[in-house]
Amino acid sequence: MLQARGLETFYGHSQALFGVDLEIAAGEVLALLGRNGMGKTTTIRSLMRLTPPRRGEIRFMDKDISRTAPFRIARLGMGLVPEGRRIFARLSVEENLLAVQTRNGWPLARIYQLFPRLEERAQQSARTLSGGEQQMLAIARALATGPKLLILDEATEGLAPLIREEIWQALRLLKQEEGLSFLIVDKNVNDLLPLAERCLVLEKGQVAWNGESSAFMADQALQQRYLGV
Amino acid sequence: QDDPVKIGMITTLSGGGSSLGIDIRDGFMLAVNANDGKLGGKDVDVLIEDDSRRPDKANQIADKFIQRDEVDILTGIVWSNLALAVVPKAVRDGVFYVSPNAGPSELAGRMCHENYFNVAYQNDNQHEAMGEGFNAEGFESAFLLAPNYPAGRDAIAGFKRFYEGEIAGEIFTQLGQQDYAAEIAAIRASDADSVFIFLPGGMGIAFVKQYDQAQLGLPLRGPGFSFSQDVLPAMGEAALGARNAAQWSPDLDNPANQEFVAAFEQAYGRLPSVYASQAYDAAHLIGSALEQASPDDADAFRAALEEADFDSVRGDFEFGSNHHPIQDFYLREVVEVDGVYTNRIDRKVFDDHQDAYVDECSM
Amino acid sequence: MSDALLSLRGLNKTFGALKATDDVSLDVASDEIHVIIGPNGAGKSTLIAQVAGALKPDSGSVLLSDEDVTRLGVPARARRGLARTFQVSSLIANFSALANVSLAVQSHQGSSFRLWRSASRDSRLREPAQEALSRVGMAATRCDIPVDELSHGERRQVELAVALALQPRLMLLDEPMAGLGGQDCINMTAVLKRLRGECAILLVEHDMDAVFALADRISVLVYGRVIASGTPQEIRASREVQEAYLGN
Amino acid sequence: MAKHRAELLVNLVIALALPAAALTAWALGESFYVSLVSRVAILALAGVGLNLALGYGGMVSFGHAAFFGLGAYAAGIFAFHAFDGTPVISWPIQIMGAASMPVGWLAAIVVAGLAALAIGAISLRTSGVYFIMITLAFAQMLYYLAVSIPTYGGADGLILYLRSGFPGLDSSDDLTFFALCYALLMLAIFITWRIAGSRFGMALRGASRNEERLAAVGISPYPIKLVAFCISAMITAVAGALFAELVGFVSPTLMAWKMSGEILIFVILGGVGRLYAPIIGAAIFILLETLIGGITDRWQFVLGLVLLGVVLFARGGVMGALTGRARHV
Amino acid sequence: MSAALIIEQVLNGFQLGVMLFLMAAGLTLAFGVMGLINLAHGSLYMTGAFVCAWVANATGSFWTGLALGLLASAAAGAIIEILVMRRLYDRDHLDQVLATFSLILIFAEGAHWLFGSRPLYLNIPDLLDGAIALPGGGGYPVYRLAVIGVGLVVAIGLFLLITRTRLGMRIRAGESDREMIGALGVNIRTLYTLVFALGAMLAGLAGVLVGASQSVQVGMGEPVLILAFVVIVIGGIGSIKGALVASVLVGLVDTLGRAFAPSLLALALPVQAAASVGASVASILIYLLMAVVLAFRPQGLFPTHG
Ligand SMILES: Nc1ncnc2c1ncn2[C@@H]1O[C@H](COP(=O)(O)OP(=O)(O)OP(=O)(O)O)[C@@H](O)[C@H]1O
Ligand SMILES: Nc1ncnc2c1ncn2[C@@H]1O[C@H](COP(=O)(O)OP(=O)(O)OP(=O)(O)O)[C@@H](O)[C@H]1O
Ligand SMILES: [Mg+2]
Ligand SMILES: [Mg+2]
Repeated sequence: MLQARGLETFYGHSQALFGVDLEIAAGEVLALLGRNGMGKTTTIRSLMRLTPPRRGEIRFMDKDISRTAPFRIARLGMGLVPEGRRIFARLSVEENLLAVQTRNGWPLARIYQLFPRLEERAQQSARTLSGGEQQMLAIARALATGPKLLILDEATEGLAPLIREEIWQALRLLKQEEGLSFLIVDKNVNDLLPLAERCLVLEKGQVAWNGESSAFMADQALQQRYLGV
Repeated sequence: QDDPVKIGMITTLSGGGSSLGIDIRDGFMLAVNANDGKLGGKDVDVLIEDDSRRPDKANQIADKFIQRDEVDILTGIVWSNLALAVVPKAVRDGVFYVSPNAGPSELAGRMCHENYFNVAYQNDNQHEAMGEGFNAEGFESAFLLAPNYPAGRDAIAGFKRFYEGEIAGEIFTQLGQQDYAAEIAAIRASDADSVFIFLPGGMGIAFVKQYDQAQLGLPLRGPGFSFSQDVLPAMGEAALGARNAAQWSPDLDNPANQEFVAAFEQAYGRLPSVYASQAYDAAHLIGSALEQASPDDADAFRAALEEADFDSVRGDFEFGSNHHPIQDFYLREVVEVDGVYTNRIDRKVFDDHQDAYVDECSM
Repeated sequence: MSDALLSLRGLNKTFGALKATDDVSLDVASDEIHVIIGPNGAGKSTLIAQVAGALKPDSGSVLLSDEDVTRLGVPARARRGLARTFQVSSLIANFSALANVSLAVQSHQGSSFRLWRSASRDSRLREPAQEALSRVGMAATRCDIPVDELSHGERRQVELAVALALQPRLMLLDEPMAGLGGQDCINMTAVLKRLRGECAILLVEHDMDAVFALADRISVLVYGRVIASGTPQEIRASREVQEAYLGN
Repeated sequence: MAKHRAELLVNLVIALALPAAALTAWALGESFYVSLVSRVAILALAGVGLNLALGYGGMVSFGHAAFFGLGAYAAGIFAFHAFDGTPVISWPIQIMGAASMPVGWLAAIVVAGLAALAIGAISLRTSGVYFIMITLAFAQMLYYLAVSIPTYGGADGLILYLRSGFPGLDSSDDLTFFALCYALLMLAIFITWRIAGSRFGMALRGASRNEERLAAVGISPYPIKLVAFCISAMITAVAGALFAELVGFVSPTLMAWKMSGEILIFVILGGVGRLYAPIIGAAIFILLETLIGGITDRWQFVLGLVLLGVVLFARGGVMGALTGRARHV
Repeated sequence: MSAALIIEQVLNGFQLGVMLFLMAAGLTLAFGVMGLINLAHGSLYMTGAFVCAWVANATGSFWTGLALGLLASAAAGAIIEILVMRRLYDRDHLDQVLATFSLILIFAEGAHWLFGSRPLYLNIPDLLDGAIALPGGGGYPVYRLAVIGVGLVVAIGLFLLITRTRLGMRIRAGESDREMIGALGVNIRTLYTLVFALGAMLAGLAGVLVGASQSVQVGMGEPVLILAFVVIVIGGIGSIKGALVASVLVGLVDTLGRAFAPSLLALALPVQAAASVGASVASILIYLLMAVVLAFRPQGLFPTHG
């Protein structure tokens, strides 16, 4: 459902991506791996054209989106949980969800079922939520847009182990029951890899390894080399 | 052929209050253009620049005119505070200044100067005439309203100099104020039988409309520039019947004036204001002096100016020893003629009136 | 009198109906790493903010070496040796990593009202700053880049370096591992370990590997309350903690 | 590094352009242009003052005209009383007027410093847009007071009959006066440069970007900003004092909000947080005003378009465009 | 000083307050909600008044003038947003100050060009002419009561729009994080153009309503602009409720100050001096009010974000 070819992205004069290729099939989970600063977030920003790549082409849902505005890409079904949460601080929890909800997005009831904590805090200003609550809200907000491809950039950062486990559980469910596709960046490789079909490792803005996640999981040397674990 | 005489005009052509400056420019240029760019038979070169109603800017333009363009005569300033910023320095530099409007008391008295001539009036004059007008109309309890700045305080003082009745109330409003509900309520609550306002420009328009809306019914009076041709159309029927004092009126019956009013309407498609009449006179005054002398011969030129030998649209015109006019003042009334709001003379209140500061002037 | 460096006595803080801090009393000794864990929204950051002085408790007191600092503001507490990092990196944008750390150094030297002498060539600023950065493992080549161009992980390192440069007696660290992956995470743990003995650390963290590798003592906060406090072994064994926080 | 050098070169050109222009005009006998260049130098000085607060401290003051006006009034009032032979104040101590520029400058510095202390103490409790507006409000307050209190001329202002003297120099000579203005301008730039590069300057820039962080390392942002605000006001006040001497009068319009806007524009137009930018900003503004004003009554329209063009297409002001860097670091 | 006079003056203050609110409403929308400093708000206000006056004079109908005035100011707002403001959202306030300052110059000269330099005639519609008797004597202009009505309706409408509707949420979300709201599928560009045009239209409405009882002339927007800023800063930027409360507060303080300061001072000073000093004091009262409010509540009376 998503194909990107030869993405080259710059921040001002400095180049951050050097020709990244990437592909996600319907219902598939792709793990995007790499150490800090290797260009994972930049890849995601490029896909949504938040930082428009200078070169390269992107297709999503059988449409060329290389020139499309981010809001149209989102409406096509790309849902983003950004790094650093970026919830709408001035809005209440519920307003955060309502502001972006679409007709085929998740209804509030269902979101609250997934994150009861958010229901408790529904009227609270999002600015005053705890770190983990904000993270839940960021995921919930993306679900409210009714995505077909969910992009999670460090979505479990700062979550308590129990909650983190719940979220992985929820993602598994989403995958099985809804057939959603995922692009996931997460440092908890041990949770991520079993969920993912394939994984892509970035190094210095280039694809360093691309293949079955089971193969990556099995190969300690690979992990040591690209992730340092 | 001699070099043309250079006249620098500094006036307000942009922003608030620019209609006054534009009338001054148009009145002055009407006289110049009527004579094919000559005044008093000499070619004149009129340099015009906009002061945006800012004293420092006026000052800068004056410097430019004097130092770079070497003008002989300056004119054009509308506002007293700008005149005070420009005139003392300019006349000290040996340039002549002919004021088409602003006549602050300092320049008529303490700071009068041989090179400074005012063709309009001393600022207090219209208020003084209004004070006399109140006496003539038999008002006994007047309510006074003026903005809280020097000209406003001078207005009240000038009015009181001649008014003989009681003061029912006196309010200084904020300069530039637009909402007068509080003041109107205070007038209503007082036992005034008449109201005197000095509220120039937009302030006057706002006040007159709100006064009309409040339906107080007390007669409204003010100096001529509160009900001048530049604001009357904007006040509309709300100003009807308001009496005001001025040294000129469009219906003043003399040939020079009839010619002026007709020519102005013909040229610009609107009725002239009192400011236009003053600028027109200023141009003719300069012309009458140029006929006799060149500004290069400062003494001769000054003497020629002092003679004021020109056909004023006001009829009789002569300078007092402080170079301010001695002239008649009229009570005018706002009327509607053929759908146009304008002033008509009601009666004369002063004959050959002179300002109160002439004794302070050492000339 | 106690020999604790930091003591919290009966702290309370409510937001509307929510008790974010509920009668918390806690001691941190001058050489220990004390970790606070607890579910999201348990009030850990709120507690840290009260210790740092950014938030005033409704009641209770904060003692630093037996001095009551409850009424002091953030800067005053920082000058008394309390350094903190933020849960979301909060550095001075546009400043290089070095400049960010230098500010801490100059604050420590108490010289921020020097209006005349040039700071940029001042080795009394540069050297301690450089040292703090190298201690957290920041590559020397990256120290002069504006911090907004650094990656997430590097910014976390700078955060820590800033705190280090204050040569604090107590460091308050709110999730220093957040966003750090693999090697970086291991490095950070090592850096913190080396700090043991140099200053006390009050640490909030969700990364259990790091927590158990570092902690001398752990307190568990749930709904604003300390429900358990003890050695790592005790905490790991506690049923209550497992249910509320750790899972299986 | 290359860009750094570009900026140094631009700075040098700007610094030398003013005296070059003044000398050329003087040699050609165009004394008007000499005073025009003085005007540029004075307004640039006002901008340099603001730039310290704005460019380095992030304090967007929309009320610096208040300090400009206070400086002008301070100098003007001293000169006025010297002319009158009356004391400026007679209680608690008697201070006589003096028609001497250094005295006027000192008065301007003291008065503006005190005013800035009071205004800053309140305004700095707010931030962002609130700060912009509260500084504007304070300036308006002073403006209305100046308009309505009759003692020193009210709205008409105060006329200074003679330019105050400077020991050992003939200050009434246009070129000499320019030299004085220029010297003060350069001094102010030098002071700003030293302050910006000092530890205080580091803390100030830190405060402008992230107060929370600054507090967390133990530096209270408030006093840092307040001190910078006061110094900034004092520099602008000296410009005001010079302006009074240049034009020979003082009036409340010097405190009007448009004046604040213009000082702000000198800085933004030139490039925020760059030492020499206010000179470029003021020079361009004055040049446009004089040139276009001489050509058409519609000069405001053209000026508006030019300014708009600069904001939209030259980020970091003219200096940014010249040196290829959006903002000084 | 009779009780009736005091009541009337309080009513006057309230009415001035509502008028101020109309002026401030559009500003607080652009300002608080979109994070834009718009110094050219006064120019949009002027646009509404000028177009209305011109059309009303040409057609003889105030209401046609009103409609076209609103349309013109909204259109002007949309054009400004598309050509200028859109490029400035990501910049700091300084660039916005400079850009909108330039717009003031352009608009002022443009109005001169199109409409001439003399003030225009615009009077209240006959429907609203006349006065209603007040208890205790005296009359109160119907028009002023109508303005109060319109102001309150606008206040309620805006309040609901911003706090209750999805549109309002999106606008506020955009203020927090423009990029994210776009990345989540909201066409924030168009939305902002609409909001800016709405703010401009409110400015135009204020211009027409105020112009009809004050004066329609070049430069009419500038004093208003500063008052409107004072109001929204006191109220808390972006808060409609705050703007309304602050407007009324400012209106009351200003009116009552003007009405009673001189007579209060006259208790201590000679009448002449009291009139003059009283006027000086009255003219800075609202700025004092602002300083005091901000000294105690740096984010205004109703802060919208921390
Ligand atoms: N706004 C920016 N300006 C300049 N450079 C940037 C910017 N954002 C990121 N970079 C640089 O781009 C490179 C890739 O950064 P990116 O954020 O994509 O890394 P990442 O893989 O997501 O790392 P992390 O795991 O730390 O989030 C880094 O070298 C970083 O310094
Ligand atoms: N200013 C505030 N107003 C209202 N509620 C608040 C405020 N600040 C925090 N809270 C609430 O207090 C609770 C504790 O928040 P805190 O940030 O301390 O949690 P935390 O333990 O740090 O969680 P996390 O691990 O997710 O960061 C949360 O439920 C939060 O929503
Ligand atoms: Mg990343
Ligand atoms: Mg937390």
